Amino acid sequence: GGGYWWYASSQQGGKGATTTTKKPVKVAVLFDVGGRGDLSFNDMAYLGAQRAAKDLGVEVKYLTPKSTSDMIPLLKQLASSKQYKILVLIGFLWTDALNKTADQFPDQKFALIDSTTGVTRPNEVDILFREQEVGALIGVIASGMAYELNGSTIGAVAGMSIPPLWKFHIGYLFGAKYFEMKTNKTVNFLWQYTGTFGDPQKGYQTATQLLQQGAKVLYGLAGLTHIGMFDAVIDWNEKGYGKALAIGEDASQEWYNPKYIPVSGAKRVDVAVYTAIKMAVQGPWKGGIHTLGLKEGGVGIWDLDGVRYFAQIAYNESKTKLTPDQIVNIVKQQREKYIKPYVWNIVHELEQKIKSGQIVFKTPLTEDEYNSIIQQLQQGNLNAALAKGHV
Amino acid sequence: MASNEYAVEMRGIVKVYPDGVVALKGVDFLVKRGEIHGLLGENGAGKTTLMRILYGEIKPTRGEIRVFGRRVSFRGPWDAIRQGIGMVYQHFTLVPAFTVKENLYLSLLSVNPKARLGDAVSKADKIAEETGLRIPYDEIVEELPIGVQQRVEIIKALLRDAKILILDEPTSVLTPIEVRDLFKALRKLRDMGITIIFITHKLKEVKEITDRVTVLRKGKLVGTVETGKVDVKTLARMMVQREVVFKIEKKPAKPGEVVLEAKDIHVIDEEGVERVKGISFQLRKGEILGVAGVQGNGQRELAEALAGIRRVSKGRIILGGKDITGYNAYQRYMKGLAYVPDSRGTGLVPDMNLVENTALTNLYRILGWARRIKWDRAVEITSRVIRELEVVAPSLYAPIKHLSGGNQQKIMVGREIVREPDVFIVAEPTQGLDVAATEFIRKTLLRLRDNGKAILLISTDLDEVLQLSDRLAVIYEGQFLAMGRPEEFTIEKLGLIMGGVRE
Amino acid sequence: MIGDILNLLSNTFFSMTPLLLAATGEIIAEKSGVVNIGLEGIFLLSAFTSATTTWITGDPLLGMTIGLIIGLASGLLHGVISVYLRGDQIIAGVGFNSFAYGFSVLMMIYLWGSYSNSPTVPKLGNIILRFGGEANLTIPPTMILSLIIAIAAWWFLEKTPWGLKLKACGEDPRAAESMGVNVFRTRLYATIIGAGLAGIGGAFMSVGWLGSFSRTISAGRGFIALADVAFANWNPLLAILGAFIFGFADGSSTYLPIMLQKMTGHQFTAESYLFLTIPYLTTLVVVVLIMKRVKMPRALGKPYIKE
Amino acid sequence: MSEALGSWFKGFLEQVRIRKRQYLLGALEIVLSALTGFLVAALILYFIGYDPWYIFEIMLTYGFSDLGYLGTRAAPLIMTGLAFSIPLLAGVFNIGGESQLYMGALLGLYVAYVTHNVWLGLIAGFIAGALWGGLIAALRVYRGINEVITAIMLNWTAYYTIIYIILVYLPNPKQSHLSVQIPVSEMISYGETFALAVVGALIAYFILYYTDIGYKIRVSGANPRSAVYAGFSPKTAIMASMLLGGGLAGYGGTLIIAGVTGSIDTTMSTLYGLGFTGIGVGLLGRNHPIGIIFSGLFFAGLIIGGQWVELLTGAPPYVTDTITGIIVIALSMPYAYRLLVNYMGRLGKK
Ligand SMILES: Nc1ncnc2c1ncn2[C@@H]1O[C@H](COP(=O)(O)OP(=O)(O)OP(=O)(O)O)[C@@H](O)[C@H]1O
Ligand SMILES: Nc1ncnc2c1ncn2[C@@H]1O[C@H](COP(=O)(O)OP(=O)(O)OP(=O)(O)O)[C@@H](O)[C@H]1O
Ligand SMILES: [Mg+2]
Ligand SMILES: [Mg+2]
Repeated sequence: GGGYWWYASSQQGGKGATTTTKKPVKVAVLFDVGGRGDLSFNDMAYLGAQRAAKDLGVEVKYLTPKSTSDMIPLLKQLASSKQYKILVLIGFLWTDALNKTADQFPDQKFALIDSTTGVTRPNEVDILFREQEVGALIGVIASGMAYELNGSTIGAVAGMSIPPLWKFHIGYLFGAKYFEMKTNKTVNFLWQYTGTFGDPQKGYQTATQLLQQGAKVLYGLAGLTHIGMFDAVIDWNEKGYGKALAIGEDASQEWYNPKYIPVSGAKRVDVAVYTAIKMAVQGPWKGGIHTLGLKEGGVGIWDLDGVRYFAQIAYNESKTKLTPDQIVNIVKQQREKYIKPYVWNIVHELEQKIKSGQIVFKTPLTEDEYNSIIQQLQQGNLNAALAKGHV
Repeated sequence: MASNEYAVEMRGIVKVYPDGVVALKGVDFLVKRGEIHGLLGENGAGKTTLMRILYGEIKPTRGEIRVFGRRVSFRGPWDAIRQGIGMVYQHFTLVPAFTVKENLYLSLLSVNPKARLGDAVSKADKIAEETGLRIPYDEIVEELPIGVQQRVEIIKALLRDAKILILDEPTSVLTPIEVRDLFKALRKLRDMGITIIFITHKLKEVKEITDRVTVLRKGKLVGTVETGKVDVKTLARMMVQREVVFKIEKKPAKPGEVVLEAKDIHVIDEEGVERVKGISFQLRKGEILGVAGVQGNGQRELAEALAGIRRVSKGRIILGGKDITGYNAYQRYMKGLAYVPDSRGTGLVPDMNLVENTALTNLYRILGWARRIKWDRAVEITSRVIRELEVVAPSLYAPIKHLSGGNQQKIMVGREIVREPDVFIVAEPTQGLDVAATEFIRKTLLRLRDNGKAILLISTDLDEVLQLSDRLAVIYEGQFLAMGRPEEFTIEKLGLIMGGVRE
Repeated sequence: MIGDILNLLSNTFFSMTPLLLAATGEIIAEKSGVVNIGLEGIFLLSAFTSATTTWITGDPLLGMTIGLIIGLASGLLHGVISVYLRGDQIIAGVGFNSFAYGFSVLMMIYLWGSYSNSPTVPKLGNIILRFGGEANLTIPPTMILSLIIAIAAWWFLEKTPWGLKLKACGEDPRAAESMGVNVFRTRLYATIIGAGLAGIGGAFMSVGWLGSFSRTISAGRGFIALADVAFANWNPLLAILGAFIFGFADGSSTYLPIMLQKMTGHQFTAESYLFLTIPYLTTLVVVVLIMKRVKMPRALGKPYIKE
Repeated sequence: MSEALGSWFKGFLEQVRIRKRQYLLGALEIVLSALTGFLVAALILYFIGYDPWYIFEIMLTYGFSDLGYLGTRAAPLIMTGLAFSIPLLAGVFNIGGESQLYMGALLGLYVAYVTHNVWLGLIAGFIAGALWGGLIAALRVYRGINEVITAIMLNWTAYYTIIYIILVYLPNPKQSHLSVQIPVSEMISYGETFALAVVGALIAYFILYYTDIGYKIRVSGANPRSAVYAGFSPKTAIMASMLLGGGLAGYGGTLIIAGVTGSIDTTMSTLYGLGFTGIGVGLLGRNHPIGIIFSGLFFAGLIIGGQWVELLTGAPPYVTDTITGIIVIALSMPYAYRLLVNYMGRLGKK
């Protein structure tokens, strides 16, 4: 399971809160274009910031830019206002803007989440994730579940072709092939870009197409779009067209329908945001580029506490009528039912390899590189996805 | 009882248009039951406005209206219609894209919601019987000649058993034959007890058809008189407050060399119908060649072909010894040709102001460096038009649609005249003009001719062609049936030839 | 294979329904001379309200009814602005779209504190035809309703006196008025009804299709519906064709790459964007091939000014 | 040239003098409608629990304080506004400004990138936009296809195709989500960006109201029959208007690249939506280039200020969309306010 980090930090945070009594420090979280409500990194960032506010007693301000052309002017205005201890920038769209402004404001701290300028500056931390690692674990689990549903095809409904998704793709495919290798059970793999993170109906359509082609497990990597994928999977079962399961990503999304969404991958943007703020207000601050993977708990598979945590939120927003306990129980049963021990074994073994640094995934810099990795993986050459070590 | 002797009583009517134009300044207008009542007045006098008020289309700013003694205030024409009022507009109000049948049905519905398409036709047939106004049913309205469109208009109004029928300048687009038929019909209607209000600028017609006349001037009532008791001159004086000469003295023509020559031209229209079937003629400096004919016999297409608006399918056009068949209209205008179309809907841009509308055909004269428009030049030209033709307009920059029909016509003709063109093609130049303006334009045409300009005059107004032209051609189904000096024709003879009868 | 086709058809039926409803409504409005480009906004508001109603009452049918009512209300607003207040119909529409987008999400935040989507709510049932194996056809009843409405609309416009009156208002309001048609009222009603249909379409998106509202649920479909109106040359029957063609091509744009991927094992990355252009290019090509001169109402978009 | 401009300027002042009353009324209408808009918006905000006045204060102060920012933000909007309005004057409903801007941005970027010359880029951008717009016009003129379909379909086609092109042919090796980038040294300043937009608008104004082609465009739109009568072809006018409009949109697209971002990102968030906003900008500017400059600034201000509302009050960004929407609706019906004014007037008399 995933986020050790978060429990650790929240305990510390408790202390932090008690210590801060003077006038609160201000920090600003600047979302990606589109802002909150993407059920993905913006929403996660918000969680992290909220927790920072609670634990570290900082005052958090939020801002959603209308487009990339607003980013540079906004950064300049905010930085020169000297009001904010740190400016936390969510998403790769900020990369260029930050790169062009960071040096002009040496005593303004910046954090760039989910991307990097590639430059190490004393006043800038970049925190990004090794999505391949969670993708890989999910790949194994999905394959295992597919066989429990007596099928052999897994699929994914992806949003737009952007760097983070390239990494998910590589990981997910790697996982499937790894499963093949370990079990000699063939796994068919279907990956579909919908070209949007905001069109649930397209997600629904794409999902039914994938299911029609025999996919048993669908991995949602398209924010709002994959809400439609969830609905499609649910309908598919309810209509009795066949058995299928869905997997969420970023936040724990089991609560949306625990029966058919037994598991989701974690991408702890919240942790990244939290850490960045913490470093800024409590220190020790150190500029530079950090990547979070399984080892740091930056990505992973949501454990039941995580599930409960998000179920609670959903319950409070009365988005589900099920209580967190009910949800957790259903998830527990479903996981036992569909993720057999032999699958867990493979998962843990792979997890170990990754955490110990025995294997390290490649991160493609261009579409070309990404394509070639995918193609070789598809041909069964797992090592093509690895920068270090081999399997 | 007294008030019931009147079909219409309008008292103290004042109308101020939103843009502040005061069109009517307290007009009293009384129409007896079963009479044909003429309504006279210069362009812009307020006739149409008064009628639009009676028809409920626009609301009076002040004043009271009684119909058959009953006080009324209409929310819209549909109210007026229920009171038995029908109106035939100066600019027709048929839905152009619908068939005649559909248009009739539509208007029938307003009085009888349960009516069916069939009823409209049968009822229309009956009316056609009684009045002798024959119309096709399945044609698309906009493809019909104006004359026919007008018959449809009248029948449309009668369908709703109008007891009061308003006709706004019905004859301005008709030929004598058509006018005669129309008058026959109107008399029949009067005998059927229908009250008719008849707007025109043609005093002859007033004398011929009306029982009483009301004259408006600049939005005020001049008076109402028994038609029998006054002569044409008096009416004219009431209208314009000055003497009007009706016979314009005309010097003998001194034709010069040929400036415009048409060699066997043929024109095929959008529907692929051949509208002009081989017309040839020569037009000399200092002469007026008149073309008489019933609307829709190809005169529009002929004119447009000469002006370069339509391609000729066969034949050549020579202007000043130069073959201009390939030129477009703009180039021909620059070569000194001018054309006044028979329809304001074509000649004017309703939403543009007077200056911009004047620029339309004067464009090449006001272009400066880098094809830049010198608006100050345009303003000069416009002011000249306004001055020389005494156009009544709120301002140079008022949208032209806010001018009365006649004043619009003046702009359309005037902007060509000031260009001093060598060859002047004019269609219905005095359409909808009051006597004064008519007199003026006819004089101007003669003046141009005396200055050695060549003029092709296309008109359905036989008096006009007979009076002005030095040579006269009669067009029928796209061909010149006859060509000769006006003295050789009588109105009757013309009428026959225009109907396609060769002698 | 047959299963694929049926599935493709099922997808088509879903995606064409809101398009057809909105397009039919828009045709009615535009035939009377009022253009309403606020369809996107109506979709959003109706989708939201119907989802909310269903969430509260648990009755999707009631939800859809409310969606309809909201549509009608939006129509009333647009009608009053463009008919009586002589507003610029396009600006009003543009504004309405922005308003609806902001407002529906604000309400969602207000109700559920959620920026993304509403809770899942019960959905309307579907007609399901099973042909054994994975060969199933799903037909949403609303789609059938939309067909009926389109045909009815055609009959109304072409075969009834009211239709004639309505079209007259769009062709030549002055003539219409002189023939005793109350242009203002006719246009107002046409606009209201038209918007109402769009409202049903929006409601269908949330309670007929997805079973939840999300802030981007309409995703530009309002504008596709507008295109369908022109495609149909203002004829509701052709609008059916247009909606179907687009819906089918839209489905194909995901079906083809998945199919190819399954057969060849080649996974599409950037190329998938090229597949995504299929519905738009198809529509364009079809139009270029079949379209003859359009006959749009002559007074379209022009306020009727008497004086 | 100077002679031309000189007398043009004289003419301009002349117009202003003559139409003073008209312009004043127009201004009054705009003010009144803006007020109404803010009022209605205020009510709604109040009812869902926000402090309207504070929010408006922020929108206005922050929206219109940083002029450089305001100017660059307005620049593309002014261009897409013109891209909608100019064809409208010729009777064409161009909602393709969106993709005309995309195309301009793409080609402009490419040319500026290879030639290291922004000015060539701007020209290229104009041409690309013009051609893309011309395509719509051509289909309308020669095949009689309604421009609305063409525009909407081309918009999406362009959207996806451009992402593809950037990913495959113009990828940025340093930042994987970006296209290649024009070097910062080559880029133009915010001031220049806005200035270039204004120049564009002024040229459009000059063409429309002081050249024969502009006059022909306006006549053809107002009454095609008259255009034919006067001997200029409405088809040519339509083509011209779309070439000009599309070109300006493309030019606007390049302005963003050259002045602000230097590149396009693979989610298109750099360019998306500017064309649609342009419709509102054009119409609010009463389809008049000068008016459009101001409505462009107005919209830009609302957008900028809106972002600060969230930062300072914690209200969701959707508050701004709502307000903007209401204000735009309120601005759509000047006549309503004329009624109001007249009514007041009459009350005054009594
Ligand atoms: N819609 C309008 N708005 C403003 N002023 C108008 C409008 N219609 C007419 N007018 C003005 O009202 C006056 C009367 O116009 P009206 O059309 O009634 O004259 P008329 O007697 O019918 O002239 P004609 O014989 O040329 O038809 C004219 O000065 C005209 O400019
Ligand atoms: N001689 C004709 N033959 C065929 N059609 C004609 C003829 N005259 C007019 N029409 C058609 O009838 C319709 C109305 O006639 P006309 O053009 O005179 O009215 P209009 O364009 O509104 O001009 P105006 O404003 O002067 O009435 C026009 O669409 C025209 O095409
Ligand atoms: Mg009149
Ligand atoms: Mg007249």
